[in-house]
Amino acid sequence: MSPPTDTTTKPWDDIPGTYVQDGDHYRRGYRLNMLLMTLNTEEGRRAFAADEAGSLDRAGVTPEQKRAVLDRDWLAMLRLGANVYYLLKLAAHDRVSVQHMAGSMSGISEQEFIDMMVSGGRSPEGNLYTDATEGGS
Amino acid sequence: MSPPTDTTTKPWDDIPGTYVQDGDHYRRGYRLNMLLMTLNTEEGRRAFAADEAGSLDRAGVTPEQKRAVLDRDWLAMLRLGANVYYLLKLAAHDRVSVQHMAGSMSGISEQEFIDMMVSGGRSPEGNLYTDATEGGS
Amino acid sequence: MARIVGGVGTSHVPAIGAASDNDKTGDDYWAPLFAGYGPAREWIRRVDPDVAIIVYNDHATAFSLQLIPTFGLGMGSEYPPADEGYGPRRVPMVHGDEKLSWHLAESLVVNDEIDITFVNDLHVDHGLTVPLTIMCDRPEEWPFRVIPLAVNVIQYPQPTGHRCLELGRAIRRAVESYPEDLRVVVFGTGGMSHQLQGERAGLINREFDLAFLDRLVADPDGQAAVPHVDYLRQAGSEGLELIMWLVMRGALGGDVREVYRHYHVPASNTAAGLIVLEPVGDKG
Amino acid sequence: MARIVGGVGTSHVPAIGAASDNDKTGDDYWAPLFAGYGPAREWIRRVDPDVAIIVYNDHATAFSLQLIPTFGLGMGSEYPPADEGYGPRRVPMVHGDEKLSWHLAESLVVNDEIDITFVNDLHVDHGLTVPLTIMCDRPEEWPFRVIPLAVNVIQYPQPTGHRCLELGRAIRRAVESYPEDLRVVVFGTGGMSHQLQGERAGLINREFDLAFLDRLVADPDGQAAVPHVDYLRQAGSEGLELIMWLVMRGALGGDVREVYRHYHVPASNTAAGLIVLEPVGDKG
Ligand SMILES: [Fe+3]
Ligand SMILES: [Fe+3]
Repeated sequence: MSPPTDTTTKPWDDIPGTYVQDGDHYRRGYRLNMLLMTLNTEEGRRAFAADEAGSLDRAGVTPEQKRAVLDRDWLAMLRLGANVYYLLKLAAHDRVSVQHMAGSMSGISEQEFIDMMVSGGRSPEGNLYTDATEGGS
Repeated sequence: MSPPTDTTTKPWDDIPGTYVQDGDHYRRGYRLNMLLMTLNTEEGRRAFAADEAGSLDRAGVTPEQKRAVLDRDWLAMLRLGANVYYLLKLAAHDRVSVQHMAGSMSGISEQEFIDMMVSGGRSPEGNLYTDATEGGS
Repeated sequence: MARIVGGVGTSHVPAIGAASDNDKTGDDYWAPLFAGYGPAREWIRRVDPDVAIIVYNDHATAFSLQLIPTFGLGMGSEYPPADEGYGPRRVPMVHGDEKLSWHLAESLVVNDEIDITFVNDLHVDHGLTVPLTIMCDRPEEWPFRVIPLAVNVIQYPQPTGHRCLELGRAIRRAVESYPEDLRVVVFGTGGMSHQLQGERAGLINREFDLAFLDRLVADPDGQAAVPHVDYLRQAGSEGLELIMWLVMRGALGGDVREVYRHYHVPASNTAAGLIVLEPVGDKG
Repeated sequence: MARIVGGVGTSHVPAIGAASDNDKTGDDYWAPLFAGYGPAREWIRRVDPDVAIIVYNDHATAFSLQLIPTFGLGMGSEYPPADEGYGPRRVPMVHGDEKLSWHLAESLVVNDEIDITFVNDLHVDHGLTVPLTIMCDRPEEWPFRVIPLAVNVIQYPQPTGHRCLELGRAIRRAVESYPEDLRVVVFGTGGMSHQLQGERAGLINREFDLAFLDRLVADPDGQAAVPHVDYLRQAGSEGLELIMWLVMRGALGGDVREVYRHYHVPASNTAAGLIVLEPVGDKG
């Protein structure tokens, strides 16, 4: 599987801070996501916990993906092809919350993220288009 | 999975000597076919060859199915829910030919079956409807 | 003759299941959400269905990138709750209805040319079990049989909104042609607005969500024509799960009566929505 | 722009592959069958496709009763020949075309509402590799890339003939909207009349088979309307595989030119058929 580059424009390109699971993302993240999938079983979780680096090598992920996992750089993992539903397996394995992971990706702390959600969540205003002009595109 | 009985009439009921892989057949043969599926791997073939009866027990097939497999009663296996594509795995395992299996089901020897095929196969004449009146049903 | 006696649209946030499992439904954070579930629970007790067809998505549990069915129909007699990383939820076994599954498969494929994937061995994740918790609380056994219908909402290209609505309509025809006298409820699950990923994580769009509920009731064809990019943009990347509510809506036929609605922010990172619908002309 | 330059309908009997693999194609039994493959092999060398979309069925190899896709589309870069009981056939690796697979998936699901199952890790069995042998003999490497499209023909309910034809037409639209300049051939495989099971095993129906070939060329919509029970009855239980030829036919568009036809009984238990078609108006 050759690591793809996104060459075509897509209708969601102008949505800010959002990574869509399309064919390019699929191919980029295939091995990484399949590794994360192994965390669905007790056996897989034990194997990963015992030797994270070795598990990543055996899964054949790229060096950048490996580094991002070892560093728990959630945004980097996402950008390198991880899918959020698969990343949640790693959050579960680490016993960290969805708010921790989502906060990390959006550059705020877990508590700040929780507070934002309790206050009604991130507002659509200014967050629907990359150029921040509502209705643009 | 409860062993089903065929309660409804089906449009293929009047085709002679033919077992259709419908939902009833599926449910009846599920465990048996899944056991036959294991013969797709060298490991599965070795395990089956080493202990046929034990493999059948562990697969949870019915006593009738177990007996039919141990006896290599191909027609009985079929009637008890085996699917022909799965049975071919057992024929491959036994290193017997499709003609042997098909001959056994239709009550003739392998050589007779081969000869029948070389002469053009089993004729449709008289073989399309159970009542043998062409165009009936 | 079987008939569809109601429809439920509901979020399926894992944390809602965890709150129930860990006795936190009375906490300040969770109490308002669970309080709103009361009337829906009463409704389903009253309607007392024999079977629920639960339209949900698998979250990298039973399916992976190795194989992604657009529509996966459960054909089994039992669907064990799945291990999603914490071990399986300690909720009752989900029991199926094989005979109805086969009837659905036949009707969907032969009469309506829906290209179903038949799935027998299926561990069901929070996408299916959390809606059961929301509607049934914590019984010893689930009070009805369940047929899972897994929809691909994760991997682009997802089925169109129009296709989801048509699938629902085909389910209605299938149920109505089933000879047994069964009361069937259809669940559409997932959503509402939420985004778990990226710099924009945490997006909530109350306006979009409430408009979705209104149009789901009154103008399902209009809602079904909304392109997926609008969901991604307006309701967040995971908000696209809402297309599964269109399957439920299609199964209810033409006009519906809105029995109940509940909307609460937040449940974890998500806008939790719940709607209960009944087909007009049918009595529950 | 990519375009479809031809279609091949062919049986995929395992014994044909074995005869090739074991150097038996000159034997009295096999020589007449293989002699008839010559002109088709010449044709495909001349047409020289970049990609073949091979519509085939898996025979309890990659799929089992656990999970049965109606339509499973290969999304991978490599499809290894499968172990079906004797170890894998010693034929070349089958190489895919991921980019075209994703384009097909998108076009089929979004534009034509075909409910594809995306399959990445796929070992391909004789249903796919025997047609390659029939058309390409024994090369070091297969001379074109391959996209497998697995159709459920084993488990009732199978997709209707009409749906298969429509899938083919949707494939044509998908290919024609692909920006790269590719020459694509579509294979429909399986059949012709054969029954491997039951007291009626060995049924061959030459009249049905030849009429099928005629109508496939001249009246595909008429052939697509033939109900499955007619195939089961007339062409044998495994003769139903012929519906996959309708996918190929749909992909060729309106009128076609019959380039070549070959029919021989028996190949093992089967009537072996082969037909080569070109879309009218296109040059190969
Ligand atoms: Fe979800
Ligand atoms: Fe076949």
